[in-house]
Amino acid sequence: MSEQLVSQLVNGLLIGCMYSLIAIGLTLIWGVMNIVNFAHADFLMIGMFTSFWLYTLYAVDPLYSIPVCAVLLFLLGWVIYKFIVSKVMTGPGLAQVVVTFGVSIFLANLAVWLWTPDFRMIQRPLLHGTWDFGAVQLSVPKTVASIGSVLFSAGLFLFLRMTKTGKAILAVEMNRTSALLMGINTEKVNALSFAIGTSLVGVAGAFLSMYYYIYPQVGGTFGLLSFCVVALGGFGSIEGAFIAGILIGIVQTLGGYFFDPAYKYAIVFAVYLVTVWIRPQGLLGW
Amino acid sequence: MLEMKNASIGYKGGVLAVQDVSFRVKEGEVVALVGSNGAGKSTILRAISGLLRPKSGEILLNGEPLHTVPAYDIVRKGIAMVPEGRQLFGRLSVIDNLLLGAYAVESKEETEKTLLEVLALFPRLEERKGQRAETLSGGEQQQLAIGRGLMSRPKLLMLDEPSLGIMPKLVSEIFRTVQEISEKGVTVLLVEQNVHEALHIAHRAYVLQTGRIVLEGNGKELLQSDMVRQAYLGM
Amino acid sequence: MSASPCLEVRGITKRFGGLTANEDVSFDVAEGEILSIIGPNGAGKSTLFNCITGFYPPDGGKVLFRGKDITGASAHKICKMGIVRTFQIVQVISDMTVLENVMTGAFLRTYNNRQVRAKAEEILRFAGLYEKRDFLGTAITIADKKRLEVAMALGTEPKLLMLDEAMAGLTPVELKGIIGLLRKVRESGVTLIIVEHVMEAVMELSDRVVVINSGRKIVEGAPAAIVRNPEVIQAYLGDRYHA
Amino acid sequence: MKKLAPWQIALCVAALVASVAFPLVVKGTFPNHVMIMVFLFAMMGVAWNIMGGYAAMFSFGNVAFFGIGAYTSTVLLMNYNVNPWIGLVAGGLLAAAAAAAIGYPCSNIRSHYFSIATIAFAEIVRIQFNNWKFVAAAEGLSLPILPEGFRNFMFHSTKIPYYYIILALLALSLVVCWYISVTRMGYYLRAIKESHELAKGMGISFVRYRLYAIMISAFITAMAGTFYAQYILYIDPESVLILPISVQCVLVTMLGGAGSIWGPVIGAAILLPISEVTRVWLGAKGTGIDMMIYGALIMLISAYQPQGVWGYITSIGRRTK
Repeated sequence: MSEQLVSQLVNGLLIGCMYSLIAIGLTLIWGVMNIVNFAHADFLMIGMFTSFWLYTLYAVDPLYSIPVCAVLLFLLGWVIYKFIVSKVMTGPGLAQVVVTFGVSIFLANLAVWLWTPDFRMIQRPLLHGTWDFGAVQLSVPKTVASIGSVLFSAGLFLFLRMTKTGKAILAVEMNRTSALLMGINTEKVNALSFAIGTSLVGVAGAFLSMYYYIYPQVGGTFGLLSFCVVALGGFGSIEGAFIAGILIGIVQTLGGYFFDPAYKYAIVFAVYLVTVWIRPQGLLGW
Repeated sequence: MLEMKNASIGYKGGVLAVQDVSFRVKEGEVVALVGSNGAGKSTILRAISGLLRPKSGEILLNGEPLHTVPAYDIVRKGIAMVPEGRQLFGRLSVIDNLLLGAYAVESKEETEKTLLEVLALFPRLEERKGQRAETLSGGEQQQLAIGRGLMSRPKLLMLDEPSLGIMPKLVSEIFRTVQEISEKGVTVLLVEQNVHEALHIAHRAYVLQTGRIVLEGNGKELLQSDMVRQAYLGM
Repeated sequence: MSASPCLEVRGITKRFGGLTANEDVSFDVAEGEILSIIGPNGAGKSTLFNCITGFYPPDGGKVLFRGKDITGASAHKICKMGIVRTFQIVQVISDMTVLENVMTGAFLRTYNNRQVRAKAEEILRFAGLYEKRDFLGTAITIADKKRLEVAMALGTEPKLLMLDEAMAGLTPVELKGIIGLLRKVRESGVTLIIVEHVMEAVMELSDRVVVINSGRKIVEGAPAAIVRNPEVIQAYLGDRYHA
Repeated sequence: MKKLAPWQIALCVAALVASVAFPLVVKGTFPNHVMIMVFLFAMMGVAWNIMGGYAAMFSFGNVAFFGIGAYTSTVLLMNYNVNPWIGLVAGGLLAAAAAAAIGYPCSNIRSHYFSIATIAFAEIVRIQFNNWKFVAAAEGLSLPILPEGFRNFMFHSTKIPYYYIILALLALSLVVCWYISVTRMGYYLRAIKESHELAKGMGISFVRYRLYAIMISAFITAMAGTFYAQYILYIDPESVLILPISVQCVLVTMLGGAGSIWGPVIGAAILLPISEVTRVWLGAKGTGIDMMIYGALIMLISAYQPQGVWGYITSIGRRTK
């Protein structure tokens, strides 16, 4: 293997970890509520801007913004669920599909209105530069962000498997009626899952702000890719989303390397189409 | 203990599934609701467990209204339901299913004690503790569903069609278990299509037909009644 | 009765993973006959139904319809050939009226709207649902839904009608009604296979009964002989037929 | 199909008369432009409704057909001097062919997986056009200026002919949609929407009817694309191949009421004026406040009036009966 290929693979792995963290929140929301949250990546954008303004106004490094983003986006998610999404839970299917589009358009343009459509960047984050491993050079912020993503993903996984609340969330996901009969307040579980999902994507935003451009429409591409990740992994499957995220990161960089960088996303989408053609329920779906 | 008074229950936008039904369950009894498919038996259980709300009439538990309690709090009132078709958490382990049954129980020690009791009642579940619920056989799944219901230490256990989809031989075993549970002091409300078996173990029974109670009485007496014999036992 | 059977089922086997739902099931259905399939829940009756009607491909064995091999053909093609089925859980199209539901079935044989409507109305009269033709599919009683299912199936002009528990959960009066309807269907020249739990209906309607237990056929014969068969009593009927 | 109530017929006739008379009464380019956009998106909503409303295939990729329509007629006109009217049909056919090519392998993909697949498809098309030298990639194509006239499908001095052309195209789409709903295909699509199992059991090939629905939807959407190209006279991937256009198709249908013939028309009549007017009044400075209001409206309508406006009107009709 050429050195370049190895470094492409590593890069794909790193960006893939970010995709995983973004997508597990989305798949959690879908699994519990059966709702595709089209505004998911706009919460990512809000996380990035939160981190940016904390840095610009109060000189707080993105690394320290992570808990702030987590809490802020948790609250935002809770509010959006309570006042908007919960209203369509018993409504017609199409309203469930469309409502989050409204949220998405609203949030993205709120950002345009407040902060203009300009591209920004955090100039000198605490973590910068590269680590040199001979053939492979690792960008420090990217690597830390990816390791952080894996940790947060693992955290969610353990939370769901090990805690009583986590198991209640899984129970609602598998059988809402039975969960009610067990005494689980399913409405609360919905709100909690939505808030956890947005909180995780907020954390991803803080990580991403260390090395990525920050602008109101940044959600666009990330949103499309995270849908692909979730669907590829199988809607509702946390493990599936995690694996598919890394897979898509690698497909994207290798596709760009072997073919044309301009087509890297097209290749990702094509891989999705071929996968669901063969396996209509995604990789780990049921 | 439990009383339903002149309740009419229907699904959203649909016709009434149950009309003007009244019945009571006394402490320590096994009461069976029997009747054909679509007669409204399951609807009654769903209303008691809060999944449906009666359009009129009331449901009382020890004299207090139950039909205003949210569904997720019913179990905290001491009522557990074993739903039709078992409705397990398929991708969770047997033990996780049981522990979720005790979700409403605050005390950890109590839950552990109950768990041991339930596993003693169903030794098969002990053997399969770590397995995913969906991999169990039909009979084992029904045992798990009943076990999960018992985990909340209910005073009243409601069973919806426990014999549905179970091998004939296991059916009598299930009914024996129900009797055992009753002997331990748990009141049982049973909905069954298997009229014969249900009437055998029930102290009292109500016969439903198209949403109304048409007959009530002692289980063994009903078994001898001409109407039941004709309509449900095909004799 | 014509010489060649309407349906021949030859050694049907179907597995799901490690579970064998049907093993080597064989039987014939003669033209114009009413055959009942009985057996305990989970014995594999519905799987057998699905294998015959093309919903599952069988893992082994053959299905011949009027001498033609239809094994593994897709469900809609089998329907077009003249085998139509109903479902265990009543399925009607909820945002259509009763008439439109039957019309949907009747569109199988012709595009012509007027003909389809006329035929659907005729079938509704036949099935005793004409007065309820403008009700929504969801707004009628269970008994009427079961009739509607039969009417929808008749719309496709079947030669063989297969009913999956069409009589479960009906009151004795409703049951009499639907038994009468099925008799009329048979008189109009349609062969019937019914999967049923309601023994009175089975006894009254069927010419022959096939008993399935844990995926295998254990016995077949005339209804009167079946209920006295010790194997059947043990596996299925239990002591309720001792009397 | 249920017969229309007299008040509904009256409403339709009134709407028709009003739309024909509108440009004769209201002068000025802006109102006419708004109405043209209303009809354009109503037409795309009608097309979407055939898939989404009747057969419950929620596509978020219809913009691909729109783009194919716009590009086909334009490329034919620029490179081969083909009359745009022929281009209109050619674009429709090409889009239908693309729909069949992508729809056939996707015929087993359901619900959300299908929705995401349509997005993936549309994105692949967008990326391809963005990098395709033959269609000038991201630069886009400016249509050659031809003499004004109906024959050339091009008018420079007035918008009124465009107005009547798109009105006619919308009327045509409505007739197609109505025709589908009263014939076998409409019945079959509704059966498929209810349950795949039921449909199969009644002899309905759901692969085939789903495919028909996608192809017809693609054809109509592509015609809308050609119209757009002839109307704006400039196309590039960022204006005719982006996700928000797909979303708009869904929104007008959902707002007006999916599965009803008039739903998309009503939805477009409400949504497009709001978005065009807010754009002109508030959006000139690029502040995003126009789209913010738009997003908030979508949010509130789906949360608090999810049956759509048509559902609301018919429920009033039922209550007053």
